[in-house]
Amino acid sequence: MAELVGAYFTSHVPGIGGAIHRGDQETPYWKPFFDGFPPVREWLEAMRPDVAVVFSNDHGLNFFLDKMPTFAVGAAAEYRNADEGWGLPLYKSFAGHPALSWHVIEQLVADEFDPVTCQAMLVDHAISIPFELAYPDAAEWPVRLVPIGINTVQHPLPSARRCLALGRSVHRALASWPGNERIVVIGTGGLSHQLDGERAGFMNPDYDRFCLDNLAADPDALTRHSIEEIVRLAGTQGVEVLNWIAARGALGPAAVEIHRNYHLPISNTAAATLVLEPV
Amino acid sequence: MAELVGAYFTSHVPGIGGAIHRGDQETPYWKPFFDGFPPVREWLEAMRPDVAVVFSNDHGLNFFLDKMPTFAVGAAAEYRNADEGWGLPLYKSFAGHPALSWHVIEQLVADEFDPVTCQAMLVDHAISIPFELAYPDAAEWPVRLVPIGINTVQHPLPSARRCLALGRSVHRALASWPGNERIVVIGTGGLSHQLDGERAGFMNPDYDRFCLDNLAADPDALTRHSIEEIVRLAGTQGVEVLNWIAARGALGPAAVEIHRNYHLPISNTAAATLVLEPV
Amino acid sequence: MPDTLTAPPPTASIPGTVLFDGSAAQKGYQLNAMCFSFNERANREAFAADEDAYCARFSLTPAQRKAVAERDVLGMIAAGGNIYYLAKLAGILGLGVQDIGALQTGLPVEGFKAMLLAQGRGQSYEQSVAEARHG
Amino acid sequence: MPDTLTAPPPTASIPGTVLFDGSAAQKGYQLNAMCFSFNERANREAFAADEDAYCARFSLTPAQRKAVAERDVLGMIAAGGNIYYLAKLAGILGLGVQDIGALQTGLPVEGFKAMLLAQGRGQSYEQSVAEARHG
Ligand SMILES: [Fe+3]
Ligand SMILES: [Fe+3]
Repeated sequence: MAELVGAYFTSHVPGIGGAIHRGDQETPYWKPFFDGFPPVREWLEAMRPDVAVVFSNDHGLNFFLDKMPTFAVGAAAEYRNADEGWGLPLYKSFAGHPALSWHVIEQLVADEFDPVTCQAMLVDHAISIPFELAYPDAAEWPVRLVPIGINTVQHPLPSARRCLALGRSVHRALASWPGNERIVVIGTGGLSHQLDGERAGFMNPDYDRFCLDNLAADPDALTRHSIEEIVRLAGTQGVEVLNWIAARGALGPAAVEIHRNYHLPISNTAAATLVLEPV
Repeated sequence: MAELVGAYFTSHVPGIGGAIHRGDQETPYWKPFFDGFPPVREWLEAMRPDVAVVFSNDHGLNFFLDKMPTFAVGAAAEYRNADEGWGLPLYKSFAGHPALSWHVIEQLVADEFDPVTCQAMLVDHAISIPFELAYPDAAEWPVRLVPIGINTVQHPLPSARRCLALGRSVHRALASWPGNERIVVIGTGGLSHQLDGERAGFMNPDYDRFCLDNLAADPDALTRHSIEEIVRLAGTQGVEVLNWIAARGALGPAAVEIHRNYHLPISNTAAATLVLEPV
Repeated sequence: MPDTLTAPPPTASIPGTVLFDGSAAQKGYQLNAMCFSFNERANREAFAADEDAYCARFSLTPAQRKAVAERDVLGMIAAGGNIYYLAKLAGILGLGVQDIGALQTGLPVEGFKAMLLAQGRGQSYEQSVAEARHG
Repeated sequence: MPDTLTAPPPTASIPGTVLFDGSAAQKGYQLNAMCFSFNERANREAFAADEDAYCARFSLTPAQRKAVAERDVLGMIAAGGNIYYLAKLAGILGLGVQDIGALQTGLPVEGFKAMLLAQGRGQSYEQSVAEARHG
């Protein structure tokens, strides 16, 4: 029987990759953020997951507006990072887990979700950076990947309620998976930030705290806000919290907080890191 | 206020295009099929729709297995046909109706559907042939197009129940559309046929009659069969009846049959033509 | 409800039928990718000009390459081919849906067509196949 | 629940914020398509070599072309630009997210950064912006 060891959540600001590249982890600006990760690493070392089911959003690398999915599930044998437009060094590739991906897809469709199934998929910094943070010394990633993309780019976005339900359907798939893998669920992005418009630079620690305080014990609380309300409260890119909400759903009914870090600003973003375990 | 004038359903076998091209309509093989269309044309002439919401499935022109949608909604200003691999003459292009497309997309996402939104989309014979049949003398199509694609290619397919619900959500969108268009709903494909496997050539008039007899008055009857059961009853490509089921949902709660034709074989397919009106 | 509507449990397999599911989609990716490429004329011509080279370009598996070389439609399906994509290859090979039907059922093309027409006269599929097969 | 969680009715617009919805997606298609193309280095170089020609290749609207020419980020957004795609253009122009923030808020870059840091010290967004704007 597969074991769901827990869930790890983190912001995925591209600048984090630059800070890692430059070795800025101990500088005053970055230290409060990077100090959130030794506990994550110790937890992962103890839990030794070998599969990661990752909820994130594409940043204009894999999908364009010609064909924009609401939910996209990867079912590839390999996922490569690629140039996102900035010519930066590429992140390491991921091995996939197609059999588990298809098992998740079967469950989602049975539960009346309408995913796009992706036998070929690129992954961007939203997936790579959480792994760079979690496994800083890895020559290759110690987990195989099942990536699940959520549209946070083009409205209408799926509601928080829909994303939580998506995650819960994924949980049913993981709970019925006959393999003996150790599975970690990951949600990336957020928390509050806004890059575009005259309100650029907006952050909202009150809303972020509301999310962090409720995610483990009462994730349904996060579904009381409509997408428009989340944009107002969290910023235009703060809607990436949808990835967290879906990942929380995938963790299962009851969860307890193991570790939390929260610091702002990192770049234009209120950055949070969280580890939950199922109970 | 927009008016939903009714729904038109037809098979879309590629060979129909060849028969039209050759002028075979009156030959003994094709006549029983083409004889089903004068009543459709008269009905359309009386109803004068100027928008068509068309449910069909892609045949490997617009989508590949790298990124395969469950439901795809076109939101383009224009839809071109393209070479489907056989080098045949191209069918006429369609003007789109992006505003109505986005209105439909908003409703679908509000109703917890997870569409892929396509601001660029090619259309194949599954859309073109029903128009060639309905408007044989048109220099250009007299309607603007809102195309909705349903995955009938790669399992898991959405259930019949899910497709009917999709159509009903589209109906809600059409009912709330503030424009003054006259809208026809179209479902294409089927009925029973199987192109692949040792059972190639399988047709099932009993199941087709069951569908045709229930579509107007009790479309929920068609949702009692699982996808696997539909494949068994209707053949591997007979699952294209999902397009009919969704279109029936889009027509609204109550409907009455205006016209029906049924003939087999057309190529390997049991071909059906149906017109329903809302009541 | 007529007998033909009584469906057995969904776990039972359907005779003579392969569902193109995730497992098939995974197995057949290269073959279907090659067939998808045939939407472009230049690719069809490249295939026709050098079939071996074109199949190699798409990294067909040995089973896929063999099935294509032998025009073995059931073999292509067993190797993960999907009929919506294979139909494009069939076009290049000059095969229509009834030729493909004949190849898969083992009937001569005229026999396959007669089997379809027999269903049109109200005979069951099973009966029509049996007649086409044994006269 | 703190005050900042009391959201007004969803029909109310959000100050300083444009939702990238279907209407924007339609309006901005060409501009975003150009930005999407910048995932490839050769395209970035082509833009840098001849900005006019590259914008023409993507049929930018006059409003889009003007906003790009003037490095007017708010203008790009008003013309349908989406920040996830615009970020790639910003990279070519040597602008980071804080430069873009400064351009959009009308603050000097150092002021924009100070505004972010002030929020980090527990000041509200509104207060931090007001301070950055008026000293
Ligand atoms: Fe992000
Ligand atoms: Fe078809």
